[in-house]
Amino acid sequence: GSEKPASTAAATEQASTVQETAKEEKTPGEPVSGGILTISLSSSPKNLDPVKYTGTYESQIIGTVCDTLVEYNTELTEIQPGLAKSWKVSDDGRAYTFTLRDDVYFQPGKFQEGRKMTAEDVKYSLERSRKLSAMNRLDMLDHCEVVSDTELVCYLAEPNAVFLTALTDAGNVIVPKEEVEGWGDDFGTHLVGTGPFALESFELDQQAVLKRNDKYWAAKPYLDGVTFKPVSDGNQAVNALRTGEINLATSLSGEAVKIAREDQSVELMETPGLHVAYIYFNQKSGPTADIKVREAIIKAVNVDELTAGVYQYNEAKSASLPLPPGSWGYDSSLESEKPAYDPEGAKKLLAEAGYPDGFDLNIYISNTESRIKMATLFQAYLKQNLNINVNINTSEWGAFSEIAASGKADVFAMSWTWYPDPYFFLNKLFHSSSIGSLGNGQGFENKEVDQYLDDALLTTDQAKRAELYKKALAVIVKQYPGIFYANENVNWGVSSNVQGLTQRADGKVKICTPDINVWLSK
Amino acid sequence: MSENSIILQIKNLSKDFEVKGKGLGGKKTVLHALNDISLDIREGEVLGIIGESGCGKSTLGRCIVGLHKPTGGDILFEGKSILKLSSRERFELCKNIQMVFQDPYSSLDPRHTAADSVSEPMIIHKTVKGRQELEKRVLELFQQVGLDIQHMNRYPHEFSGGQRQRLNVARAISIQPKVVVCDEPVSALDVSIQAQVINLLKGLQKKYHLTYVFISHDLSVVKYVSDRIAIMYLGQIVELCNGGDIYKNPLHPYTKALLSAIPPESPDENKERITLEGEISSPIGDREGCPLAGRCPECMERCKKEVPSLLSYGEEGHQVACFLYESKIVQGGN
Amino acid sequence: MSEALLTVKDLKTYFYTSGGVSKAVDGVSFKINRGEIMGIVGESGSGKSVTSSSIIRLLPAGTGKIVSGSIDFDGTDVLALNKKELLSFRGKDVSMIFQNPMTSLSPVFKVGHQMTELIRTQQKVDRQSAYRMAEEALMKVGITDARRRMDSYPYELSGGMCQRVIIAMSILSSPKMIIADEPTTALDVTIQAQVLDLLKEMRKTYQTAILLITHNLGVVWKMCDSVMVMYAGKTVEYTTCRNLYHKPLHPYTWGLLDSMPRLGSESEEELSTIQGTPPDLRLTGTCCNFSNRCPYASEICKSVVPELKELEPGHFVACHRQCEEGGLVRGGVDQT
Amino acid sequence: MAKVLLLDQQSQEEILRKERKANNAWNKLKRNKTAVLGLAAVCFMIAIAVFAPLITDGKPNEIHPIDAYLTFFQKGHLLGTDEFGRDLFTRICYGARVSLLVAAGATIVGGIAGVLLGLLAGYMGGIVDAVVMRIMDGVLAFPFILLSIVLMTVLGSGMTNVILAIGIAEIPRFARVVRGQVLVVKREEYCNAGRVIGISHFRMLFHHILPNTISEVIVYATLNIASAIISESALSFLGLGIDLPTASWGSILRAGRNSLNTAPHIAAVSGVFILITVIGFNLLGDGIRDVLDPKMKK
Amino acid sequence: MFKTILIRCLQILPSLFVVVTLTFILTRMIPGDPARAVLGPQASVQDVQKMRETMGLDQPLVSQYKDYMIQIAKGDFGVSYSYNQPVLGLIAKRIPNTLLLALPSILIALIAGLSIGVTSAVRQGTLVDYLFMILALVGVSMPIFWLGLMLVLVFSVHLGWLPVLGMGSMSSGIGDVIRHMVLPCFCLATIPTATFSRITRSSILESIHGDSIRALRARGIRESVVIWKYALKSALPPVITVLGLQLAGCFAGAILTETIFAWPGMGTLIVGAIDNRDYALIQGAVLVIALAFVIINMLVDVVYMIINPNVSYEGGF
Ligand SMILES: Nc1ncnc2c1ncn2[C@@H]1O[C@H](COP(=O)(O)OP(=O)(O)OP(=O)(O)O)[C@@H](O)[C@H]1O
Ligand SMILES: Nc1ncnc2c1ncn2[C@@H]1O[C@H](COP(=O)(O)OP(=O)(O)OP(=O)(O)O)[C@@H](O)[C@H]1O
Ligand SMILES: [Mg+2]
Ligand SMILES: [Mg+2]
Repeated sequence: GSEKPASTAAATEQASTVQETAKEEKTPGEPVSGGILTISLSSSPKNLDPVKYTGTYESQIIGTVCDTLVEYNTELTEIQPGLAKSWKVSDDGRAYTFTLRDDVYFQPGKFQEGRKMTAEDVKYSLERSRKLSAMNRLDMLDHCEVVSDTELVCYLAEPNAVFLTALTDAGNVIVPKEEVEGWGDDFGTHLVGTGPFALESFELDQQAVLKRNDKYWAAKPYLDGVTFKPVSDGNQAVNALRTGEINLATSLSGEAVKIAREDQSVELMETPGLHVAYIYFNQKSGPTADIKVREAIIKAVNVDELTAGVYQYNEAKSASLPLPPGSWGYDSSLESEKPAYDPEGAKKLLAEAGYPDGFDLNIYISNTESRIKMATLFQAYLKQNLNINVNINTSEWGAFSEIAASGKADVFAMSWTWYPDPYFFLNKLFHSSSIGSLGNGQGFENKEVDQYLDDALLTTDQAKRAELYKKALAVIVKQYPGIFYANENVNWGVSSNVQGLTQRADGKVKICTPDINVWLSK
Repeated sequence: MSENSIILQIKNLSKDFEVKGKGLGGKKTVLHALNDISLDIREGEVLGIIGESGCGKSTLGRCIVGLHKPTGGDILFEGKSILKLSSRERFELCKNIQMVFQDPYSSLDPRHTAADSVSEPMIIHKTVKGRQELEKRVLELFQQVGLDIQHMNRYPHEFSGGQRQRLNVARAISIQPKVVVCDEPVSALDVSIQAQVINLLKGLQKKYHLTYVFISHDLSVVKYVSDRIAIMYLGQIVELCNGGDIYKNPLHPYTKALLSAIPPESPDENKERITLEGEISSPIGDREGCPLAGRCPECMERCKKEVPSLLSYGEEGHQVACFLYESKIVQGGN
Repeated sequence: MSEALLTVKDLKTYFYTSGGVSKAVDGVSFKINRGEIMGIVGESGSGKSVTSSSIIRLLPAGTGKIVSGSIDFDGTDVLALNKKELLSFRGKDVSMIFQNPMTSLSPVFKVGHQMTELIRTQQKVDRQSAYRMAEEALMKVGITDARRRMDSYPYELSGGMCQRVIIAMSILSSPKMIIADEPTTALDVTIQAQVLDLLKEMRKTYQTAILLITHNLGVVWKMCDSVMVMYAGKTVEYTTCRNLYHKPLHPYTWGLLDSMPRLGSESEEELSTIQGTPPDLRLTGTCCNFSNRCPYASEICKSVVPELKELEPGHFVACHRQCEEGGLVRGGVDQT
Repeated sequence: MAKVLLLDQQSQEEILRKERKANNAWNKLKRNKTAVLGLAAVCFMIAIAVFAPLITDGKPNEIHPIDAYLTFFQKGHLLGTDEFGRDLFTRICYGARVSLLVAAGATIVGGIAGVLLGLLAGYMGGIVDAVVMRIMDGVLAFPFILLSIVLMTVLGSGMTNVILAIGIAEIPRFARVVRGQVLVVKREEYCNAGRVIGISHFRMLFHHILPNTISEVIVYATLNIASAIISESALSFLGLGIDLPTASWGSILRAGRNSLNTAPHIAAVSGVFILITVIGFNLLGDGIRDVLDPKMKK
Repeated sequence: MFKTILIRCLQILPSLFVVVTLTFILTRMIPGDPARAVLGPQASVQDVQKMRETMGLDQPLVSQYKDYMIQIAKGDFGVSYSYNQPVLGLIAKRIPNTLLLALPSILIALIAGLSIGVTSAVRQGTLVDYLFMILALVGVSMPIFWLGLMLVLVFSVHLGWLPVLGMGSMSSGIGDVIRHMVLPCFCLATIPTATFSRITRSSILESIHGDSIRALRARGIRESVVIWKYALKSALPPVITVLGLQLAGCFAGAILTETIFAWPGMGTLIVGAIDNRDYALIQGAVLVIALAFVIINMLVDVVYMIINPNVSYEGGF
């Protein structure tokens, strides 16, 4: 999700795609076994059942306990094998044939003793997700067909370019049928998978304790175990890092970033995330339905300054487009299309639009810190440059999302993060079919854009798709749908004894993969 | 004492209270505060009521002025029942029956000045017109009860007990009632002040030809002010006689005991005490027989089962409720 | 009379309030012999209770202070006792009975518990025998079902019963003196008579002296050997009961006696009254305190404080006019 | 020195007058040292609220991002600045307006409704009493802060809504206090005296019962303002308070929380202001209680 | 006794009914769609619609209310949308955590408050009294969320003595949990301690000045017995009333403390449930808290009866 109610300003990151990643390799030493890595999560994991989980913080645990068929590589540039050694796509783009590894064993659980994983399990898991996932994480799948123990075919209802991307989601991990059915509703607290660590205990709101899976197919993890603890407040997470209560704090924001950066015993890891923070203008009603007003408002806001004011500790980059720069659909040539800061021009435009003396505007935001700061600054710019009185309406997420999705807000601000595939940004934010959902709560509707986006989904070739997305983007930008002001970083605080950790743009914590194996120095 | 017309007639009046038992959710029980009381009050007389604490004196007084709703029986004012009145008639009746309360300290609203308190009844009943007339009348009343203009704007806590009681009296007579119920008007006062208030009350009674129901537990006070005296015990009237008779010729064993318990009037006096053994029985719950049965030195078998009724005995107007005198009862009295 | 048990001389107890010094007790002298019952009468606020609490040095917390005077109890100077001695003085030598029986027992402990506690602070006995002693004491004051009563809370007892319990408690240590501060005011006439009888009996059996405070003259007539009349913090007259009744000397006493309606009196005549109100205790001390209400007041009354003089043997009075040549003869006090 | 004569009317009058003066609520309050201290604190806060435009530059919301997070006395900022470089002292002064207004408003809302309900329940008794008080009990069973949170969520942000939310949550408390008092007062003899005269229920309620319960109400209301200030701050602290960018002490505290390490003074200062004001109101309330309670007279 | 308690139990039913109804109304009045809250921001219009139907939110309110009442009457609190677990189980897991905070806090507060109160009362007007009472005043006036912040700042961040978050884990030993409890308990105990001190002081003072204590002194009972036995016991009723209120308050009032210290108790559960528009969970948790409130109040009454048998509880007749 892009912004969860209980999470702090740093929105949740889960993304994938080709992406320049700042890979921060630690001072190498001789890896040693042992130790427990304690990781803080921004919110309390509630349910670990892959088809029921809703937040990134849960996906971190699921992703450590379980594996997916395919994965994004560390740089998010391409999809690489996971449990599937290889795959083939049929010409019509509707059948995917996967060949599975045959050295994969489930972790032992109550209902099975650590048996081998087969194609049946994959079919079971994927079809379960297709059917039960409330989030519709695999709705393009039609059905699966087991060919042999190590081979199966997935059929899609129609060609869908993001199928593989969807498979990387923690919701589509492979789980053993016996355990799922044996535990029933309690599977959510007794997750079993094929990953490097097995869930030992899950104490709601307190911690999830994972211990090493010695039979892990990729490598033997150095760590004895991993513990996840919920810490909702970033500052507290950093404090806990400093006191040694935790080793790795995910999703730092605000002041916590600064402390992590300045504190000797803590290291700050930063990577530009797959994240866009934006202010949306209502396209259908109110003064902002007038494109001139929108342009004027954009011109009246000094985005660089705004971003610097909101993210006072450099925990984000100033942005211009509704797509993270790391996404392969990104087109830096369009950056210049965004109107530059020009208060005078803005005033003139507004006068042309018929509002020489300004007007009243309601901005809706959720009550998170970065949003409040942004709105305060936005309010000041508009008052100062355009004499527009901005009323800031803060409410907590539930009320905000209702208003934002309903299209009743003059202006609202939020952020969006998802997979690296542009589909998950552009289609969700600008396709007319998304009107009424939160993504397109502004009511953006453009036939041309719809066409490009539809075409891109049916095409399997990434280069062609990129082309289409860039065309769509060009049209979108000219409509001045909003101010896309920042890309937040993925910010982790790490205590200095953690070695071999790699940060990814999607914020996934990978502890043991064929390439990575985290260890703790003494 | 001239035979005057009956102004207030109490007929078989009884009053029960529901009381919660002690502690949490204690059982509800019935407290018989008044038991089948009949009494005639004549115009212009002072009827004294005396009895032990808790015997129902105040309850009777409060039933008369309408503060309690009787459970049974009737009260007639000038021949008309006052229990079944419309609220309008009830309001009108207030003009005729007033009350002076026992505790001078709590019966005045601490947030109203003396003048406010005294003028309130007149404002409510619109007996005077205009501010000026009201002020004149209030001053008049103040002077009548021995206060003057400087007291008018004071608050109750600035008065002494005796002065407060004067205010109470002034308030009660301000709308010229016919009947005033005085519920122990002097028992909270010091002896020296007590005399002043008693004098005041007597003076007013004479002056306006008022009818008093005068409640007290001090026999000498009651005797001093009253024309007739009713002696109550546990919700019942056990004896009713003319003022002088009670001392000269007490009949009921309780009356005798009461008289003997009263401290002597001089150090030389050596009273013989008639002791009533045992504690006063409780008015709570159902009771059989004469209320005094448990303590009476002359209790008979019969007393424990039947309730004696109040019947005339001997001289004019002397009534008693005791089986000892049943044979000597004058038939058809009263 | 026999030897004096308690001698109080010129006792002064003042309260230091924000509005000035309130001379609650301002020169009180009397003495009580063994086995004697002495009464103190006077209007409300005349300092009766303060006198009695001064004797056991238990003034209401706050601003009160015994300023001067002497209290001699059976040879000991009460004012010189230290804290520990005070405890045994209060418990064992003198015990006190207050006006309201219901509030002078702790409402939250059973009667028996309170009694045994008291016994065990006074004597070194074990719980059982203390309990037995308590039971006996209750029986002595005429409580028949003592055992059951011991097991009840004070609120379960009637007022008369409570007062009996308190009397029982006060005789537990066979004190030399009982101070009873309006012990029957809260009780009914019939119960009052019983309690008073009981007190009288106690005196007879234990030879206990009793200091009886009341404002009911009838009670005084019934109980007391001697009586002191207090007015505005001062002793105005102090003599035997009979003397006071037959030959009162102070005009205030006259007023007091005359304003009582009598059973025998004719209701046609007005009661005599004392006009006016008692003075503010912060203003007293410069003249005769009664001079503003006294129909016989002369110049001297309004400028000099009268001293307590023994006009006749055993008859003390504080009045200028009475001490004058000829004195006053009792007549009707001002009747208005 | 002329001797003071106890007999003469004048000196008696004199004393009475003196006493009346001394017992005058205001004079009694003045003599109560702690109450005076509380009153001083409260007055100080009210003063900075009222005179905010005079003692500050009058621009609590003007941002100067360059000057963010200054501490005490830096660049002429008495108490430093906040995350947008806004002068903290100015914001505290303007915040006082909001905090005090909300607290007073909520107390008035809760007070009026609660007093009326309490009067009604206590006076009418019986079924009315049962129904009203059961509902009040029900509301009371909600933890206070939770009820305010829910009400805020329902009503949305904004000053009026904060006043309403806190006020509504306070109704049952007022109702209870008043009802309890009414039950006592209505059985006072002077009410019976009124009944004997035949006065109407309305007059009884508003001429006799209400004036005699009002001192309890005033005491409770004063103490209640103290807790309402805390409630407002708590709500703002939880992000459910008044609209941005208006300052309230709670919202300043909330901002301070997010920069606890960088600029601890923001949280500290706003907290101290809340604390002092609350102490002030509590002291004042205690003082008023002492003054109005006849038992406590010295 | 048993019957008495039973009657009291029946008396709490109307209050609970009010609570349930009120919660139902209030939750439905909260803006925001539970379906959207569960599904997250990326949900499409159809997803939301589908979810609403699964949750039964498309039903008219009256029938929702009816269903809920029937459900509650059966003792079924429903299933939490956000946790996907039965509400009752969730609450059952949280209650011990809250109690772990609340009970020690109240206990400490009670002991400290009584001692301070009695000491102050006995030494009325002395320096000790003034000091204690100033402390108590500051205590009752303390915004605890601020206190919590300051405590964390000083003891955890600057001094590094105590951990800052969560409640630790029994698996790391009881000491770990206790270390985690220190700050929140301190926070939570502040107001009750101060309140107890004040109420004890004034109540003891009142009873010391009362007739029965004077009578005890007049009988020569030792001062310590007078104070610590008689005066204290007769001064207890108001303390117990406050104890009940504070305990009930603690149970839920831990909301702020729990939020600041990330303590997984009822407070954070409810706040989270409100954020997630988790109707069933809000209703369940509020009902449980309200139940605790009324039960505690009832216990207070019973304790009252034991301590002071002559107290009437009804406001009158
Ligand atoms: N409102 C009431 N509710 C219940 N019981 C009451 C009520 N008023 C009076 N009683 C009871 O009724 C009985 C008679 O009371 P009442 O006040 O009439 O006695 P009394 O003779 O006036 O006593 P006292 O001399 O003490 O004034 C008492 O037992 C009393 O407890
Ligand atoms: N704690 C106190 N502080 C100030 N003045 C007091 C205090 N206690 C008593 N007084 C004053 O002392 C005077 C004497 O009071 P005391 O109680 O002795 O009167 P009393 O004769 O016992 O009256 P009553 O008959 O009403 O009991 C009164 O005027 C009273 O105002
Ligand atoms: Mg009576
Ligand atoms: Mg006295």
